[in-house]
Amino acid sequence: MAAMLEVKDIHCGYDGTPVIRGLSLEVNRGEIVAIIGANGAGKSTTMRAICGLLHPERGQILLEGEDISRSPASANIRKGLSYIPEGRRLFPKLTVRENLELGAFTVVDRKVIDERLEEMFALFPRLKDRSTQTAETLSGGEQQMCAIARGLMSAPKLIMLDELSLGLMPSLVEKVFETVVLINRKGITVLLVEQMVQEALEIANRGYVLQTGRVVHSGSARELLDSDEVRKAYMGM
Amino acid sequence: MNHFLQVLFDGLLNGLVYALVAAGLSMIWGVMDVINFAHGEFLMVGMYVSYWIGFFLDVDPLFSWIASGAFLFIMGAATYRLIIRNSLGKSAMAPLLATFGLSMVLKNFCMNRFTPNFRLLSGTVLEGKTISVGGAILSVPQLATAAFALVLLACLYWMLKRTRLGWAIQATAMDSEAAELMGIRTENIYLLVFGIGGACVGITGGLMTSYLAVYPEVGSLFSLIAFVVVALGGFGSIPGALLAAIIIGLVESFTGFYVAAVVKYAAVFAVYLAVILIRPKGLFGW
Amino acid sequence: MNTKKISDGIWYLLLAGALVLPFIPGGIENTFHGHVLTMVFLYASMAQAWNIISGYCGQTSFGHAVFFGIGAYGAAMAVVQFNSLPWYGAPVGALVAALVSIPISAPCFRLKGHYFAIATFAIVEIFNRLFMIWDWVGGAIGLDYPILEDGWRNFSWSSDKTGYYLGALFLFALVFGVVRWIDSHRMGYYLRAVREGQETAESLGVNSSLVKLSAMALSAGLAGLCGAFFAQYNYRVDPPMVMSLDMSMKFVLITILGGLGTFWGPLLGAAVLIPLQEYTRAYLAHLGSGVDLIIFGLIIIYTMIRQPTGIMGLIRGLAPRGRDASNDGGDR
Amino acid sequence: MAILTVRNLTKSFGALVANNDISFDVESGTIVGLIGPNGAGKTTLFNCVAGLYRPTSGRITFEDRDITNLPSWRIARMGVARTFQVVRPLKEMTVLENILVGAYMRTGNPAEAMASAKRCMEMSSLSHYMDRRAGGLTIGNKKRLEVARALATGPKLILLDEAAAGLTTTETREMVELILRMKSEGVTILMVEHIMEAIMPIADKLVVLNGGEKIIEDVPGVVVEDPEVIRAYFGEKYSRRLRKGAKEGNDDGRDA
Amino acid sequence: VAEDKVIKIGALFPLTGPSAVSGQNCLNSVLAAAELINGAYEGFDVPLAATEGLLGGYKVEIIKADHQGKPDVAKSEAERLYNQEGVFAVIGSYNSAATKPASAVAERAKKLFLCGASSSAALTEREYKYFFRHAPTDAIEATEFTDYITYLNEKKGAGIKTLGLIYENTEFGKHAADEGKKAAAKIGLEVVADVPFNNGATNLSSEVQTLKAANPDAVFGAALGGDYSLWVRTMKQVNWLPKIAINFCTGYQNPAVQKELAGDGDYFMGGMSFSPELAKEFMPEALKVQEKFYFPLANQEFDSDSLQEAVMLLVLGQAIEKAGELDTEKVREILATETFVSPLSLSGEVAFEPGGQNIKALSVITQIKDLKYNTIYPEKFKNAEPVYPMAPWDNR
Ligand SMILES: Nc1ncnc2c1ncn2[C@@H]1O[C@H](COP(=O)(O)OP(=O)(O)OP(=O)(O)O)[C@@H](O)[C@H]1O
Ligand SMILES: Nc1ncnc2c1ncn2[C@@H]1O[C@H](COP(=O)(O)OP(=O)(O)OP(=O)(O)O)[C@@H](O)[C@H]1O
Ligand SMILES: [Mg+2]
Ligand SMILES: [Mg+2]
Repeated sequence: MAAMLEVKDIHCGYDGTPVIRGLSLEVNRGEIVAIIGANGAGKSTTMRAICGLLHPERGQILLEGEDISRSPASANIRKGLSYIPEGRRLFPKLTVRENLELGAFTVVDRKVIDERLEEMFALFPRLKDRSTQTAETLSGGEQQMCAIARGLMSAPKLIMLDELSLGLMPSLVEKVFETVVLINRKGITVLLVEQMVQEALEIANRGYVLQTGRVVHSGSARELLDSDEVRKAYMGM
Repeated sequence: MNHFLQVLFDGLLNGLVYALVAAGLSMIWGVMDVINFAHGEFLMVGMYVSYWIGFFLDVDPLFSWIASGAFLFIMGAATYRLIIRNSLGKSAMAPLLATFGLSMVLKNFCMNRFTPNFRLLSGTVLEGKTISVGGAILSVPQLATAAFALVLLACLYWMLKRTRLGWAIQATAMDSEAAELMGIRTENIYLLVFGIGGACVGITGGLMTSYLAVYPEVGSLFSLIAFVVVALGGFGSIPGALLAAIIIGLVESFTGFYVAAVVKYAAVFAVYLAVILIRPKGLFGW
Repeated sequence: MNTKKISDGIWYLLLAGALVLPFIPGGIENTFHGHVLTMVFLYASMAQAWNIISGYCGQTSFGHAVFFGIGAYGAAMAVVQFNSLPWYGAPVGALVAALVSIPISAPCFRLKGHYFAIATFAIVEIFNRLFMIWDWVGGAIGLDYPILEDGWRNFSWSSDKTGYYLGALFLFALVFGVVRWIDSHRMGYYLRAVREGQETAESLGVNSSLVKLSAMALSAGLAGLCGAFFAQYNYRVDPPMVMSLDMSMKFVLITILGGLGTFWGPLLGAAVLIPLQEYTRAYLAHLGSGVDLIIFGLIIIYTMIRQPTGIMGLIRGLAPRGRDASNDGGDR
Repeated sequence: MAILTVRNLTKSFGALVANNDISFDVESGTIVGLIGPNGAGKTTLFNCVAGLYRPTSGRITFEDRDITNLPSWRIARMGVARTFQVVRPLKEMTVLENILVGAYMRTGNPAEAMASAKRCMEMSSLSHYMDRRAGGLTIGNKKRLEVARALATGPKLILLDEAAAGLTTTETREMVELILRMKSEGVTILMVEHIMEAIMPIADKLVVLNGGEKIIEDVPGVVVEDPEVIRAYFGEKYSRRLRKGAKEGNDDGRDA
Repeated sequence: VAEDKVIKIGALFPLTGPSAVSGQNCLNSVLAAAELINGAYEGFDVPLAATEGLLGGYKVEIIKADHQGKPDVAKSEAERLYNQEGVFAVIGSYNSAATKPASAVAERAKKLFLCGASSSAALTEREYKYFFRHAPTDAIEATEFTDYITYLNEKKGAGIKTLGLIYENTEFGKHAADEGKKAAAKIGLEVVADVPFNNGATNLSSEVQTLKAANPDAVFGAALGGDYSLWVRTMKQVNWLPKIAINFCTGYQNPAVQKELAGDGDYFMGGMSFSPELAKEFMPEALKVQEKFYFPLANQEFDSDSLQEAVMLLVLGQAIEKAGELDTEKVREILATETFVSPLSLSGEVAFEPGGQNIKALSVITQIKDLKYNTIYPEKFKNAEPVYPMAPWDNR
């Protein structure tokens, strides 16, 4: 079976400074794949390239066999991608509820939107309490929850999560990773970037290790967890 | 006190025209945080379009505003594509100065092509018609423009608040990248916003030819007032622009009559400053 | 590091050349290029004065025509109304400009981004219109200099520009000297810190209101001095000449074209824009009305699209490549 | 001796009370950790102490001087430095220049400022990036820059808001070392952190906030055991792991 | 073609900017005069027409310069013309505000500066030696206006007692209004409304409302084209008119503006020193020159302002001929002392008093009707009876 997402030897950067230099990876349907790496390794850049916020200078990105390396992010979202960016990027002046509704912008049916809203509120009850507050006044953690919920509102096939755990309290981190597993059980493929290597690899099927814009290790999550190199470099052991 | 009534109506009518001029600017400013410095020149171009159509084809401004609106829609969109998109995000002042350059080009192009002569359409349907309300005399062309202003502003407001497109525009205004991630085609939104901004001012210009002379410098004062209206109203806010424009119109006509005509704009700018210092983001600003 | 020193060296060499120029026959005297060079240094000084508050401190002011104008009126009032010398009027004008700038800008500093810009537009318009009806300063009719004896005493020359040129050069040295000093001391860092993030700067002990106000007063005072020079040079002052948005735009355009917030940017901008403006007007006007201004506008658009960091950005864009290479070498 | 005292601090935003009647002390020369669920009001508290927000009521004193309503730059000058949770580099300035701004607080002399900035830069291992534009740094380096810049002001008390968030475990270790070095130089530290590996081993005392109220203030060992904290903050699984400590290779919790 | 056989003359006008319309007309007029001088043309009773060039074959070359309506630009362009282009004299500069510093340059450098249309009386009160101006000053025009009012009051029992002034608040408008007020005071006309406005107006309703409220018998106006048509239309809109309205130059004089006002401009009056109607009778040569030289360049008729610039070039040409050489001092001496024949001037001749004012300067008052400028005062030039008071708006 063909991979859901295939990244073939992409190169990209900002203003001529190369960041990603020849990166390839693939994500199969139904998997959870984790990308790990040091700060500045290019994890976020990879994600941005996949979802179309940034176009690679060379290489190909295939979503279900279709080349999406040149299409804008909005088009990719409509094809079933969803990206929850680093730094949340909520609409600061809109309420939590409005933010969530915008997450389902591609959905026209009002009823579907309402159903999904309820699902999200069930997942994150705290958001329900805050649903009329504007996003800018949420605490860091609340904002993160709102961002996840917003990303799920479009009912994507593949969801990409960038540093979900950033700034979350321990019990929430746990909860969020549980949520990821839950999402995945529903049939949504997950590609995630994490600093919490241990936690990420615990839920992932496979993982890639990035270093200065290239994949230096890849394999099943267990392999990586057991690899001395990975443990030394990223888990401080 | 029939002077009072007259002055009041003059102020209101003028204010509505200012609101119409400012609406397009406000949208562009609100959505993209770009000041279109060539806004006044857009108005001037709109007036020329309508003037030439009236002059050669004998079409009344009452109808030719459609053409000038369409023309300016295209011009606005083209300005976005060719100028704004390339200067956006490079430095805060780049789009403003680029459009300043554009304003120089447009003004002097018209100067060069159409001569600096004042051109006034004569024999238009509404020309010289007036109606009298309680002793005050109102000019019908201005009244028509004002009525148009109200309708157009209402449409814009409805579009922004009640339609999916409006939602998309607002989201894009707040964070374009995040909007893109919601599946909103932000590139098209920008294009559209600049087009709509252009169309608004094109329509205004088109209608204004029925009572105002066209010449290459006609836009300068209007654009200055439009800046002030938008800033006073709070950028991106249509009701804000409307209220601010009416305030400006009234200040202008009341100081013009009761104090001295020569200080009326000084008063307008001073009132703007006074308000903005109390409410730094304008009357309806966030 | 080194590249910076070398490029500064080039600049100082050029300036030394500029200083000996008037002593070469045909260097300045009565020539058109003498006029253009004088204007280059005047406008470079103006732009640099503006650069203090708008470039270094990030408060883009479109209101500097007001301060420029007050300085101009200072000199002109001294000469025309009080039959005195510009040497008294100019400093008084500059001081008044600096003082006026404080109450004006203090409330405006609460405004952000374009709101600040538009408020400063409004201030220019208010001053313009008030000076237009203020009879004591000549109102709409303006102030015209009588014909004075040539020389430094009156700071007025009729057939030789050398005096004006040296005056402009001195003004330039003064303004650039002040900025150079600021740039390398605490004030310079504080200005830029306030530009990059006011709250952050305050968390580092920067009293941002004081920093902004003092930068504004300094900037306004220096702009006022430039205005005084302008009045002396043109024998006339009226509000549209010195207190107009057009004048304000010149401050802005020159600096941005050269490189906002950079030390040499204003000189570069003036050195490109002023000759361009003078020569296109002088030699392209025959193409029909406004062609020079159309070309001017196109250049502005082009710059903003292709090189919004100005000419300094262009130069820097070339330099780092060299530096990176040497860095890589050093690492090994 | 308490260098910082917070007494009955309340801060509300409209109807929402972000800090409710909070009191605690920070002893000179110690590391105090401020933890609590997301939205508990930790950043708000920091902002009140640093002068960015005006408290609704209550009193904050620093070295026995009332700083409750002072502007933030004055508080900074008295010796309270802070970092921001959402990093705020002075983007267009280089790393060195960023730190210099802090260094200039204590001296107007360029040479002295440069010397002290360089020292702070080395301490936070940023020397390699000296001439880089701060805006282009990675999150990790930006976090370090926040700390270095605050350090350059020569503070007596430093407020660190999630200085380790977003860092890899290895990087977190480096950050912890940096914090300990600061402590050894006599700087008092009040830090907010969600990464327990970064805070538990070094904190002398933890203050736990929940829903804007202080629920407990004690040494880490006690806090970890506190059922209310576990329920509100750590979660069962996590606190189990915490209690086990980092001494064992903890590959037991792996499921999926 | 010998390069030396050229006399360079600078033409410094506002070719761009707010007064560019007039500036371009002025330039064209100077160009037309230069053509007349340079070629040999039969059948023109104009000095210098029949001969080719000056001083036996020297061609006049016009060096154009644009001051954009800005005094500082005017000053530096004047310097460039004298120093860089080496012009013998400069003609200009329409806006008095620009003429002032530009002519100061000339005076300091002891070069000739000839001014056609700038009307500020201050220009010739400076006692300059090298400055000569053709146009009647605002003071002369204002006196003529009040003379006319006296005439109406005495001869026709018009009973004009009150005066309103509406003028752009620029150096032109302010000067004109000041002179208007002075002249009014002399004949005991009471000023009941004094309304300066900001030029480039987009709406004049408060201004007109102020006038209407004061309801003066007579109004003096000073406004450029766009403002002028807006003023007239606004008066129509509020349905008010004074008994008479007399204008200082510009807007009123511009046939293009009048054409677009399409009859709404009728019955207004203004000071003029040229109109086709006037020319037909008193200056037929001007019409011929217009037909042959000006029309092809400008595609329109002369107006008072532009024609005077041409006159100044012709006067300068005559002075150069008389001097017999290109010597500034000699030419200046001749300009200052002699009287020149000038078929393109209403008075037929030109002579300058110390300070440079043309003592023969003459203007008439015209009233426009059906796009015709009929001369109504003084008696000598009169070709129509005035319509007095102006026909009310609803009766046209
Ligand atoms: N907008 C940008 N402009 C210029 N350079 C950038 C930009 N964004 C990222 N970079 C650079 O690209 C490189 C990779 O950044 P990226 O954000 O992809 O790293 P990351 O692996 O996600 O790191 P982190 O864990 O810190 O998020 C870094 O060196 C960074 O400095
Ligand atoms: N400016 C503000 N206006 C309104 N509400 C605010 C504002 N700032 C914070 N809040 C609210 O105050 C509460 C506390 O926020 P705070 O940022 O202090 O939390 P925190 O403890 O730092 O959380 P986190 O660990 O997620 O950063 C939150 O519920 C937040 O929504
Ligand atoms: Mg990242
Ligand atoms: Mg926080």
